[in-house]
Amino acid sequence: MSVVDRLVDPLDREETDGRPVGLALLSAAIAAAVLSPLAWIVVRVLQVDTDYALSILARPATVEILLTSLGLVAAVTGFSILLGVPLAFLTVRTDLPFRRFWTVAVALPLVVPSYLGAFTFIMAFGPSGELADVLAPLGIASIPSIYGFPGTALVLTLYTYPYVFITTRASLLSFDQQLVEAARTLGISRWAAFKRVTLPQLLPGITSGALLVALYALSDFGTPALLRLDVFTRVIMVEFNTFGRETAALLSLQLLAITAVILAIESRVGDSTQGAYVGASPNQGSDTTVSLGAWKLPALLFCAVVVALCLVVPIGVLVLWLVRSPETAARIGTEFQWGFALNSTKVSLATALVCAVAAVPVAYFAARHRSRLAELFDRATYVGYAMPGIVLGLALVFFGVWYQSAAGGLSTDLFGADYSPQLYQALPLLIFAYVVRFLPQSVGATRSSVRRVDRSLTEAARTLGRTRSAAFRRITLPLIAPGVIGGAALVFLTTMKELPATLLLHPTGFETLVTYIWGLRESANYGAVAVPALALIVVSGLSMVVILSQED
Amino acid sequence: GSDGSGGGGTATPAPGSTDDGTATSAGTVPEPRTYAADELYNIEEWRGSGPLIENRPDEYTGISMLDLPDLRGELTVYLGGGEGGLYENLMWRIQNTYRDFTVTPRKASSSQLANTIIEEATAGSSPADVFWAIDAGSIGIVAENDATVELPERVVRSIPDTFHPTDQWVGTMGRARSVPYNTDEFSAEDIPNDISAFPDDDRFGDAMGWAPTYGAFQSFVTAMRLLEGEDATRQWLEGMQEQNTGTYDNELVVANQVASGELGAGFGNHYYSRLVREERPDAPLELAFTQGDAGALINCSGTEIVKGTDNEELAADFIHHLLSIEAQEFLGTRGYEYPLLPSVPPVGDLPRIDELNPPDLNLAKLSDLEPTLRLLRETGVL
Amino acid sequence: MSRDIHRNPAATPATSTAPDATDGPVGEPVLELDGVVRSYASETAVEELSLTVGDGEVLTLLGPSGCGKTTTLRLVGGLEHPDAGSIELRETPIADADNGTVVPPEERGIGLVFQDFALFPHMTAAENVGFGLDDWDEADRRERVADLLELVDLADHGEDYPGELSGGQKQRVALARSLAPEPDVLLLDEPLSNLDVSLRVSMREEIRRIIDETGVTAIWVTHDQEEALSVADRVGIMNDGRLRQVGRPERIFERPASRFVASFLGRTGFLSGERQADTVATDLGRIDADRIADLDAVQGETVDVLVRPDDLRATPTTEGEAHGRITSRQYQGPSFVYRVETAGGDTVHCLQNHTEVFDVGQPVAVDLVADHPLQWFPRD
Amino acid sequence: MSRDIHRNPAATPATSTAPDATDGPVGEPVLELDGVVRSYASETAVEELSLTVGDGEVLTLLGPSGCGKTTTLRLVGGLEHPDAGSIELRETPIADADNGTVVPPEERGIGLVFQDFALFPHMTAAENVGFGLDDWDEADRRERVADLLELVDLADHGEDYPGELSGGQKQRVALARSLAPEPDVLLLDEPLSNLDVSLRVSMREEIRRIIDETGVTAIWVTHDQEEALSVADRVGIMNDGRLRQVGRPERIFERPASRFVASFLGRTGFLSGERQADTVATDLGRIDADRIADLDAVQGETVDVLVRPDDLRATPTTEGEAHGRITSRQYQGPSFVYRVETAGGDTVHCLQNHTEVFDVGQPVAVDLVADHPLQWFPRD
Ligand SMILES: Nc1ncnc2c1ncn2[C@@H]1O[C@H](COP(=O)(O)OP(=O)(O)OP(=O)(O)O)[C@@H](O)[C@H]1O
Ligand SMILES: Nc1ncnc2c1ncn2[C@@H]1O[C@H](COP(=O)(O)OP(=O)(O)OP(=O)(O)O)[C@@H](O)[C@H]1O
Ligand SMILES: [Mg+2]
Ligand SMILES: [Mg+2]
Repeated sequence: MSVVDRLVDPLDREETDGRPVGLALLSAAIAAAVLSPLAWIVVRVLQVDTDYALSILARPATVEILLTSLGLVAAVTGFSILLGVPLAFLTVRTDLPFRRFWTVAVALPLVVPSYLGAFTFIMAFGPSGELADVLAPLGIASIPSIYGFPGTALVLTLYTYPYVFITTRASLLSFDQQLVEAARTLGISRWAAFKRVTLPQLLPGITSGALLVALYALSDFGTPALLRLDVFTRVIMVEFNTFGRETAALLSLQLLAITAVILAIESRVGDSTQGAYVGASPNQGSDTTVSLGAWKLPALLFCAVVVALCLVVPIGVLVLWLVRSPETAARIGTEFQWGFALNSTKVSLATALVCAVAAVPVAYFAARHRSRLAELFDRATYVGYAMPGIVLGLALVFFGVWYQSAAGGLSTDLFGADYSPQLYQALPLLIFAYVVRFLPQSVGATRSSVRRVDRSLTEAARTLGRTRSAAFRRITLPLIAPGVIGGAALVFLTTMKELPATLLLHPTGFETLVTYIWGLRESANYGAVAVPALALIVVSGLSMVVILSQED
Repeated sequence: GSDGSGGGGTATPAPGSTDDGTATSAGTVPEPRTYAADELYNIEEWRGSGPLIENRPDEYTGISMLDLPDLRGELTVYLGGGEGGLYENLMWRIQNTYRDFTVTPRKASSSQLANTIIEEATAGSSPADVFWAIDAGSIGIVAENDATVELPERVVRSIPDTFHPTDQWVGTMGRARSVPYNTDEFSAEDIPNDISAFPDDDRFGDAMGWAPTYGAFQSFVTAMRLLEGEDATRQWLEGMQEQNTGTYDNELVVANQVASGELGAGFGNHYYSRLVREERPDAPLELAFTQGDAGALINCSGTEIVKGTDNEELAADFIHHLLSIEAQEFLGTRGYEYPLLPSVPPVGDLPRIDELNPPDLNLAKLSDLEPTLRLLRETGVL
Repeated sequence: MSRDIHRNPAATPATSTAPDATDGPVGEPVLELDGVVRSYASETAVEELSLTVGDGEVLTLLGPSGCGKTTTLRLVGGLEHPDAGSIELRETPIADADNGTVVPPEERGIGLVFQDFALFPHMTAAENVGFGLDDWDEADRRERVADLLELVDLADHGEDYPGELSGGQKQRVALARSLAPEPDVLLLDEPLSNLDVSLRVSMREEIRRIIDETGVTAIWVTHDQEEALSVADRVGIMNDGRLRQVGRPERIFERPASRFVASFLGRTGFLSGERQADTVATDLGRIDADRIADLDAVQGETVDVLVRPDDLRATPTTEGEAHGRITSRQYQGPSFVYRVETAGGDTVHCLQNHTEVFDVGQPVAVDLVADHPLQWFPRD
Repeated sequence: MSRDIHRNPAATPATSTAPDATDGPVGEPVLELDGVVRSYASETAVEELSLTVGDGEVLTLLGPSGCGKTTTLRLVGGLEHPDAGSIELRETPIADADNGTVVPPEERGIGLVFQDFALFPHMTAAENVGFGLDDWDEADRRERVADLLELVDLADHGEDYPGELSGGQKQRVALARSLAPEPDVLLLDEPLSNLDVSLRVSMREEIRRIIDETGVTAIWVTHDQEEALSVADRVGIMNDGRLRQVGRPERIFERPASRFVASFLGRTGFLSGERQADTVATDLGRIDADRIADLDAVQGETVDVLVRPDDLRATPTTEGEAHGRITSRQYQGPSFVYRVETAGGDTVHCLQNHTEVFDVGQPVAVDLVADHPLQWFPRD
């Protein structure tokens, strides 16, 4: 009996009513673990004076910020769908020239941290930015301001739509093309067939990507801060900067309430029982690619514009900095070392691994045993994703220190010395923070791939003498592996980019690419920023290739 | 004791390497005195280079790193901000000076680290030995939350009282509020001496920029509130808004915008303009200072010893190093901040710190941010 | 194993459903279903089903589409759990709704050929077939897989993935896969439905041979009457989730317990007749009571007499002498089947040699040529 | 394009595959495939296939599993594109490998019943059926859907999702769905394979009726010989991606062009015989040359004479007088089929009445009772 067997067997043992108690308990434990930092928020909120709390929540500015935040979430999500779905369709189902190239290229913006994107956008398109410099001699005095709502929505969209792109792509790839064939032999045009057959099947994929986008837009701090839009995270940040930890906690709670609403909406739209179906024979050898015909050129142009905006702009600006920058190493604390990239990669890999392992039971339970409970656990994992990194970070600071002194004290009482393992400002806690934040990306990808495995396949395996766990290992696991790995790679990417929690929880002296970039932030030495930023993009880009190579 | 008095020579061995085995104790720290530049410890290396560094003094009063006790042991420093690595760079240099000294900096924004230290203190104790941050507010709030220990008098003795208003912390470098202006738009005389003149002057309509989310700006408003009262501050803020003052994220952007003519003038810390000048030497950018009001506030970066440290002595000595002539020269010549050691002048054509006319204000009070923020929000600036 | 299928062709009353000497399992009981019920939200798929299958026996299960055949197999295989009732395998309960006993599928030693194949899409045909042979050593496994692919005539397609196989090829892989580990009990859900006649005939003979050689017990769902009758030791007829009749093939065919069972095995016609003295009066004339099996209907009662196409022969005649007229003709190769509607409105079918070509509308006389007692049912 | 297929009905030797009087389409040609080829990476599924289907005609396509039937339908439906050759619908090219013409499936007006159903999983049965009725108005559509569900006997299951339907129910939904929009040309890929006999018979009659009423042209893949012969205007036999013979059912059955075609329609036996003067000498005795169709074999040549079960009748006899002995027996309800191995090693089948029960091993004399000329093939 292998380790997996031993793990899975007792977990998936079904009671007669068909509900696997072990699996449910494990899912519950994982959900509880990722929700645990919420306790800190509650404790802090309880310290807030009630009148003051009410006055904060009710003040007109709060309402306005709420509306702005929701508007931003709606706009970014909507535009991401408008970008992501057609791009996914173009790269999967049509004869777009250089499809492989475009697939990678349009997914790559995900590797650019949105704050970096925003920053380079300001540099390029802001007043007196590079573009303005180019246009000024042409007599174009002003370009629309990059600041404010439109700019924020644009930048966030450009750097989050790949979530929708990737999840939609996965659904499209596993979608049984025979259904479209059936529709078309019934005289339904290609477009109508797309609307009536493909789209409903893709909906779960699209919404799971859209959910990630929505929650990202809600919880992102860097972009709205740089582009000067007052949203929740920015207000929370201000509270933190002014030592209003309790107020910040209160606002965070409000943010999480919005998250809950978004989650509820998503489960209504995206989780219909009929969705996420995949036929026995996805992509049966036949050639069902859509010929673009006269649309080939506009389609190419579309892809090119997106890629130009998302990739060429930031990379161009970074390279420009690199070549232009004077040698002013004196202002840099530490020289750039490739060890930083290695550190980033190590923690990100570890996080990806943990997420992949933790996501499987939650996703499997949610996909196979459709019940309120399963759905609750599944959704619970999303809460951490919308928790601002700084709130989460401080919560874990508190728990980490508290554990350290409690365990240390106990150990000293018992053994006369502190033998408790280092947790605070050690990698496990940092990785845990990442898992809390990014688990849903893994859960989502895994869940939809589990759903795509026809139940009768595991049944067949079992009638051939395989235990539940062996069937899981031999049939389910290989079939969901692309989803699991794809999800893990997403986690890897976002972990590479994560800043606030990293700053709070990294082991002292453990420098990563983002902490290093952050350290340079004020130096105005953009050339120095360019190296780690490009390193970040390259390393993450490689993992994007991993994600996409899972597809075939 | 490091008595490597052969300073100035390029081959001067580091103080730690001439270890004579007699551990330095607080009692043996010599009094501050006046050093000739070449008595100091490799001053040319500490000093920056370039045209701005031409007229450095020949002698300094204070205490040289050579006369400070050797540092031995390990120190964790929470570094808030850090001027793009400059503070960190200084710590590396100090570490490299001694054989058995390791400093481990932990960098984040100053408020974030202040929050962290407070949380850590609440939950048990902090791993930090020293907190060094770029704004007095964050330093002050940690002290107020009873998370620091008193600094020895010998360490802080050369720093003017303004920059160590309590025993709990000491300032390291000064940063003056200023008005960067575009010389194509304004001449030096055009810029008022009085901060309260800006809202009433039509010339500043649609021409000014500020960065209200930036800590230094908020400190400036806090100062105004403390000096002029809440109502006057509110009026001033509202007046500036009526002037259609542009909002930016940080003051480097403001300075850049001024330099490129996007803005006529702005509010910002003085060194941002210097940084812009460094990048764009020909930019039509100059600095003006108001007199005796909040607009002329000199805030400071500061440092303190975190309560619960096992290395209190070492921490104090380390802080003492930050206040040495060499360190002050290092930070001053490379980051354009104001050295707080009065004998170390600021770089280039900046007015000396005692030529500025800052308001009379206890900097520790700058941590009273709450009412400022309320005000900023109520007026819609934030 | 020898099957003597002609034991006792006589005595049972036609309408009885009681079990009977010839209806029981052939060997020792191996599998026993007792009062098994399985309901879905919208309907009950299997209702109070009791069934015993003997050792080494092949039971074919017939029934209209949607009657619960697949569900029955899934219950036996352990893929569904009964809502009521129990299932025993070799006297050990493997599922019991009363005390919650559930033996998981992999411990039942039961093989199942899925109606929709359920091939593993990420494995080649050969890997699919070898899937159940985990504990075999490599060489044996390879040999076994090769043998089975040979058996199902797919030696050339071992390296193909399911997506590259035709419908019938997939079905054969599914069949080979379930045969490979030599299960004790084999459940076959329409295992040959996608195959052409000659392959179907040869495959069923092969399967039957394997079953006989290895002493496997099998339940074989089929909708092919010829398959059901020719391959089975016993035949079970299901309808609406219930087992209507189970018994030896010839018994089911010749002495169906109900009109439903009768009409289910091949084309049937019913002649309505009235019992008169020693005869039954029908549209085709009087039939002697002794040509009708166990006729105990009383004088004047209306009965329906079962007549199959081969019991009747039509001859063209004049309008006046005709019993009815031809309403349709169907070519079947060696023969035609004509549908004749009698004057009284009964519909019967006549099997004619392919040389006897009549037109639709032709008045015909119909003769009863049956050489066996005819089955009858009370009119309901 | 008109092909005069009625030229010269006489002279063709039995082994010829040339078209012949009775092999052409019944009506005006509607669909023409010309030299169509479709290859997959590993093999050629359809090879040089030419075929003409006439207006309102039903062509059934038979062939062994994997011979390319499904691929042919997919080519006609526009779901695959030919690698060579062309397809014309009503004289308009809809696919032509030479000039790249491709009319998309939705513009061809061709309905297709998929072998594995391809139901839309997110729609109920009723929604599936109504899917192609987009441009109908709501009331008409509802009525049409209700009618079709009624037709396929699923009126109760309209609200069920495919996941809740049994195999046969799914197949019927697929059938109803393709019938709903009344396509011009209907392609049916084993549309009844999962249905029980009685449903299959009634469904095929229904479909045939609809086809006749609406004048639809249909290609109907089936592996059921009875279905193929009874429902078809013409039958096509495929093998290995090629069309081997196409013609009227009775012609295919009685005058198969090759041993393959013959062996594909029902159980066949071949008697090897030697041409001698006016007879052919076989293991069953001499057969008069005039009982054999178009026998132009020369003296001494060895021929194989096709005999079907109903052409032969076995009688138990003594070892000495026997032609062979029974090697297997198969019950088929009204009859038994016995396999007889002759002394010379030929295998033939005899169809006997179910009352004639012989044991395996019984020596039998076999009489030729055929009332039609026997087909022969040169020995190869
Ligand atoms: N998952 C399900 N949910 C609801 N109803 C179901 C489900 N599975 C089967 N049924 C219903 O149960 C009945 C029996 O189904 P089952 O699959 O056992 O039929 P079957 O005898 O195998 O039919 P077929 O010959 O068509 O395959 C059918 O009416 C079907 O609609
Ligand atoms: N996508 C594919 N890739 C490779 N080979 C294929 C593919 N689809 C079909 N084939 C092969 O082409 C041949 C013809 O397949 P097709 O599905 O047309 O057969 P068929 O006549 O419909 O058989 P069946 O009666 O079993 O359904 C088969 O040998 C099959 O293995
Ligand atoms: Mg079934
Ligand atoms: Mg097929």
